Amino acid sequence: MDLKFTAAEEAYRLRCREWIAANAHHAAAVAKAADPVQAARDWQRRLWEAGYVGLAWPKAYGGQDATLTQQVIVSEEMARAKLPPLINTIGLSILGPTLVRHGTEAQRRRFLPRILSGEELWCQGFSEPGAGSDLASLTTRAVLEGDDFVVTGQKLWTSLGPIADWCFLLVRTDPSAPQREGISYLLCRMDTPGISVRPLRNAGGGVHFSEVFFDAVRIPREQLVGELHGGWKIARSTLDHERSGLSGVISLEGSLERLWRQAAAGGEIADAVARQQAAQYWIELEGLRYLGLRALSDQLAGRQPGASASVGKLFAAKLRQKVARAALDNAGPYACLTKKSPHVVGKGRLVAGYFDSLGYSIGGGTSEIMHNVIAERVLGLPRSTGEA
Amino acid sequence: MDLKFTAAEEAYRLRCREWIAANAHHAAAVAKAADPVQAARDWQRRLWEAGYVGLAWPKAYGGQDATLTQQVIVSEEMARAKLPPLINTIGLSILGPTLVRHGTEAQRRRFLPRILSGEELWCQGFSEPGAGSDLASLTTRAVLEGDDFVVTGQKLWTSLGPIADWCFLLVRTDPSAPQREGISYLLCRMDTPGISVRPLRNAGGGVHFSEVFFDAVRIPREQLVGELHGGWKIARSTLDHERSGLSGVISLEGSLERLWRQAAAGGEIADAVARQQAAQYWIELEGLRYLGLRALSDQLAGRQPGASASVGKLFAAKLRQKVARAALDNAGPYACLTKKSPHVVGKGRLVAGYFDSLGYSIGGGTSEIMHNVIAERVLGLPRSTGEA
Amino acid sequence: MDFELGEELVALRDIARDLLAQRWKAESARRALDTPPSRMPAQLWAELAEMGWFGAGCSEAGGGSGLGVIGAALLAEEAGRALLPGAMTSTLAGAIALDRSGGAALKAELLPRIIAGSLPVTLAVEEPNGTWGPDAVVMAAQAGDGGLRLSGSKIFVADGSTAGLFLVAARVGDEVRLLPVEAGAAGVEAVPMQRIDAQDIVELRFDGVRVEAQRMVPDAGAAHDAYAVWTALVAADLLGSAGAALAMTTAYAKERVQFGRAIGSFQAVSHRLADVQVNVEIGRSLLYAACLALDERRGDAGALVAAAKAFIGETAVDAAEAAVQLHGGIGYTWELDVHLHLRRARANAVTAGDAGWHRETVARHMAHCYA
Amino acid sequence: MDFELGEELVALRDIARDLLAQRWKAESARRALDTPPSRMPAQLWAELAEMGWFGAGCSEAGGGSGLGVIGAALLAEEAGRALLPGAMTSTLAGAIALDRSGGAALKAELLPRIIAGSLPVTLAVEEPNGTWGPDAVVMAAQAGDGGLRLSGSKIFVADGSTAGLFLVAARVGDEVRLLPVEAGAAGVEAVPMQRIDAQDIVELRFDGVRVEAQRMVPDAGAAHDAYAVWTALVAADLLGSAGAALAMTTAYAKERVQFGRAIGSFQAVSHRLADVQVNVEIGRSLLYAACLALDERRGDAGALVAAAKAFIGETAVDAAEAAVQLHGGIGYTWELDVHLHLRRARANAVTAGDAGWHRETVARHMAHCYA
Repeated sequence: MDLKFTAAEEAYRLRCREWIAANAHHAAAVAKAADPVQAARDWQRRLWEAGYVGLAWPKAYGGQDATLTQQVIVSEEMARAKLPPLINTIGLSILGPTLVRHGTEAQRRRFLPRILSGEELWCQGFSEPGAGSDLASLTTRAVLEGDDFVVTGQKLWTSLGPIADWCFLLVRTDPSAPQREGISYLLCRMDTPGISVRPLRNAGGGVHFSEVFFDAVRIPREQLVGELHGGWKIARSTLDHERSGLSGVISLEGSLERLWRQAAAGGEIADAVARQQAAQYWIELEGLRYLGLRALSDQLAGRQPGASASVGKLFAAKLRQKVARAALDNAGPYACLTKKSPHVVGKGRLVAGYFDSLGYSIGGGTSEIMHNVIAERVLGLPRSTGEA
Repeated sequence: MDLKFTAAEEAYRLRCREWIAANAHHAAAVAKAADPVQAARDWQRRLWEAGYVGLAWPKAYGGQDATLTQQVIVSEEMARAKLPPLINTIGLSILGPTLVRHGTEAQRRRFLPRILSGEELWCQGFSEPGAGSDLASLTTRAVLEGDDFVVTGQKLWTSLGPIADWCFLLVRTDPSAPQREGISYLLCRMDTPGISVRPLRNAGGGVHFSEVFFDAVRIPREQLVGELHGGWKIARSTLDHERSGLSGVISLEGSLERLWRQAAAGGEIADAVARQQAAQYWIELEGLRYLGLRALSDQLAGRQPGASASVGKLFAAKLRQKVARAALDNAGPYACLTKKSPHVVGKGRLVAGYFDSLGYSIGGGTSEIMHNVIAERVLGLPRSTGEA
Repeated sequence: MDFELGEELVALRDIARDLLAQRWKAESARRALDTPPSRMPAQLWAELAEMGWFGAGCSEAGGGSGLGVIGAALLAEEAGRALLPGAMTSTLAGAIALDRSGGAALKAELLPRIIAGSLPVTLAVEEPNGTWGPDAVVMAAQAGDGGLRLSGSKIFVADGSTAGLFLVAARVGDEVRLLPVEAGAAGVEAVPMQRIDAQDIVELRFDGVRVEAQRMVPDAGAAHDAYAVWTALVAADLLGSAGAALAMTTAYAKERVQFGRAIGSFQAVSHRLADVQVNVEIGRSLLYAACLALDERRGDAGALVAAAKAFIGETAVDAAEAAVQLHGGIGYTWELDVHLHLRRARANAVTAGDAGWHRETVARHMAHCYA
Repeated sequence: MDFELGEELVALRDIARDLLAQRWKAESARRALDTPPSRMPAQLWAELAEMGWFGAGCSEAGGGSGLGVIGAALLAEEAGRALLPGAMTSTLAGAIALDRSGGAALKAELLPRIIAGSLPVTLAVEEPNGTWGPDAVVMAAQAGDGGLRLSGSKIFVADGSTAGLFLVAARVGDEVRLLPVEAGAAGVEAVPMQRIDAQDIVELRFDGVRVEAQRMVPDAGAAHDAYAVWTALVAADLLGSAGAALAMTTAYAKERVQFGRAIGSFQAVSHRLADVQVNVEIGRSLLYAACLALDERRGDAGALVAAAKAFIGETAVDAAEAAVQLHGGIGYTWELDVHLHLRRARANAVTAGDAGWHRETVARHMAHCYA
């Protein structure tokens, strides 16, 4: 174990901090832009050009080949500066690492740099109305006709659906094979004829997810990732990537600090119940942070984060909900007003954050599934779902 | 709904209170007796002779045919006076109601009065080493030979084993039938040849349960309760009886009051965390009390308490554990000393109560099974155990 | 002694459940989120009046059905289950307050109109001071020209733009008393507060509003008593919401198949629902106990009301959160009713006191009992 | 930067786990409950000294292995897993205290004997005042005849009848300092405190015990630093206990069949165990972070130690309670090891500060960070 930063690392941190300071006005402009999508793309490109996107990715594909320490430094500095999040997060966190491992060289060169720069925004087409937790039961069909897959079916819970340029999706290519052995992993332009997107209004009243319908959509065969019928294993490693990482810690830090400031008067929280509660959340957040750092250390050492990432996903979702609930509870009835109300506290962010938090134990694998994964893959207990 | 006490009922309460006052020295003597079992039997007999045991039971069998209100009055007065518990509680709460419903007239006349008076102490032989939560998988065999059942097998978790006069037990009489259709319900003298009792030391270091071994024990056929092979349904109604009732509320009341006094200085608990916690337990205890009163009202109206009793059993076990934990936590390191330690607080009762509390979510049907029962019988969800 | 509902109460509850299920769809509650506030259609209001519901909690002498607070609570529970606009519950609370504490003149003047449905009524107690209840009231009625004058602000007034009459808690001398103020009275202004469940919650601003001294509710304990009754009815509304969330999730768990089995056969689902069921039954027991104690005017009524509100508020939020989780993504969509119950439960859980505040009441009761 | 254990530390942990599993059976811990206190056999103690474990946390300059607090914590974790008597952990804490804060003379005098196993050592900090830690110390060292005199009582002194040397926290002027006192010194008396896990916990009574002024541990922060290190080691012991409880319950859940299936296939069992696993991993992350912060003498070390102790204490109790519940009746018997872990977890969770006390430390740190 070694926690020291070298002089070179400290210098790297300083350069990063200076860049952020010099570009703070660009970051601030994102929230106020007339075209927020374009502004977010511009911001991601600016960050990438400065060398602060895709730190872990190979230089050959637009990355930085940075050290793990540099990654940690950048994420710390970004968190400290409260920079806006990257818009192409699904491409960055899920598809990118998947293509690095399972893509062809041509696919890597074609797609990876444009993910990093934000030139091509990605959405994910995994879940279906009948295939949520039981993802392997998906029924969207793809039939090979000549050099094209012809895809028909419906995907659900797609983020960025209306604005994405591309979609990576799971399709059933062999209906006669066992469930997990007949699935393939495809990449698809969102402007391909036959695709239609229907935004879904969520419980909070906003729109985040979409349904995506595929009606005889033709996808060239070279947009298959990995082996034909071999998509399930690739998706599974993708899910593990999605669940790991420290990004959750950063946004949670902001929520916890707001919770503290909301409850504290004169620097201290006088109410013992709220004080003990806030301290417990800090403890849990630190636990999550160092769990993430341990997972990163594993990755650096060439060990797959694997099922241990589920631990972080499960714990982070619960903590996020606890912090969001506490913020709501502490504000009493004032928190239960809409953002239009003259009496609302926190401009309606408390309720929005609470609704949002409830999604974290559903999306990307429900907490029930995470429990199954930990029980089965970490503890070696027999399967509870009975699936193979 | 009607909550008023009539003048006659108030008079009944007054008589009860006067009797308790006049007999307080007998009650106090139980704890100090040289032969505690005999003293407890004497105390139960004294209470019974005064008309305060078996209030709900028919007069023909030694009961009182009392009204529900009278039962409530007596239990309230006993709780208020902190009288010692009745020793024959298993006979009173489980076997008695079972015989009233399923016994022959001869069995009722033979056994019920002696249960009430404490003349015959009963223990229960249901669980086995391989049949705990899955009680129906029990393997203790009973073969009819002439007019006797010949019983061989092993029972576990038997309370009062070494001192009981009689045992009611479940045995497999038809090994070829489906699990639940080959079980019979027998009554057996504990001094029958072939029975041996081995006390089990529990986690707290004390002895409460025993193993009971049956080696070709002959039990006369007239000691069968209900139909041959029809024991499962009887036992199931017995379990419902065991789970219902208000007796738990009374002992919890004492624990909660001690928790309050332990934490309170000058009448109030200054620490907000402990105060809110104690208040929450009071709320839950009141909920449990009125749940019990609703169940009693159902019984009075001729409705079976049924699965709703599981609600009380589950909730009470959890509450008991929370109160025991809080008492331990509030006393800090002093609570984690043995009763022999010069520094111990509460004479070691806090740890004993804590260990004891952990058993409440195991004995008489684990909390996991209670959850199943509520999910399946109350909510109508499909079985999770897969059993028929 | 009987702790279960008698036949008359069971009949009332069943009729209410059926009628509301027919006359008020969750769709209306959803639509109200885009066009707040959620208000009762005049025809439905008239129908409820026709059924005599607004007098359910009033004595027969007062022109009601004599079913007591427990009768009113059963109606409030069904209102919560059906996601009905709150005005019926507020009117029930107001009617009971006058029936229990009003003098003969006030009753004769107001109760017939309230029970007939022509005068919706509500309580105005809370003020912008970060807490709840009559004890926190600061607004003082100033004596002058033969009457009392009210100035200041009442917030979180339920159904404030529907009510024709406000029962306003204000300090008169050393006591907090209840004063009737007509909605149209000079100097009264109602400003919408925009609650997340689109219920009709307003801030009431009083600018020298005049109240005849002799119209003050005569019983000096009226404000506290009315607040306790209203708290019990809000708890009942929460219990109904919890029951509805549990029922819809249970139904979904029976029908949704994943991994080849109904998800309700997985203990992660079934045990979570069983826990909600346990809390609903414990909460129901507390609610009945609180209502009976109020009807009997027992000394422990305040503690039992606090217990019921604290417990049921947390139960209803938990039931709605369980509904979101166990429906998975679909429970998170606008089209499903899950979020309607989550909104109502969250908002009502902090109406008429949150759980922590009520636990403080319980703690004071314990200190008194164990003294 | 690396947050996982290096090869040397992994090797130390694996060797410790194997060796303790062979040399110390849970049966011995059970037997000690009837004949307290639980003490290390001399042969095992000698073997541990031979392995160099008592110097694991000391610098190489101090004659140790230079593995730091994290190295000592790994040994303490294995001690907890194996239900080993506490003396090794106390000695590790004492050795580290002297290595980090002792002057050259004191180190030269004491460290070789401690590391060689001939001088078991322990901290004596707590006093009968209902709280924990050096800040609560009242016992004052009185100056006189060229030395310092100690009178009063230290309670919950770990391994007090085994230790040959006590590092006693006492007020010297305005500061709380650490003073070495030999077990045989005149005026020292050790009275067993009889803990529920039979560990060797004593009350130490001091009656005018003399300490040479120049033997005082020179570093003014030594008492606080030593207490933080000891707290981390107690947390490590708890983590080991939690891991053992989880492992034995997982094994049982795989093998115990009810309803025709291993009970570990029921989510009521498997998800409960998954929750324990999650907490163990989070707790482990906190423990490593705390130890590294101590080794680096970072400013947030105190907060991280508090975080680790609070979280792991609650995790260990929960893991043991889950073990009791999921073993069913059998887990409730004397013969099974479940209660041994429950006893140790319960007792150590309130040793060196309980969770609430440590959360207050965290809250002060938050106030500082957010100022």
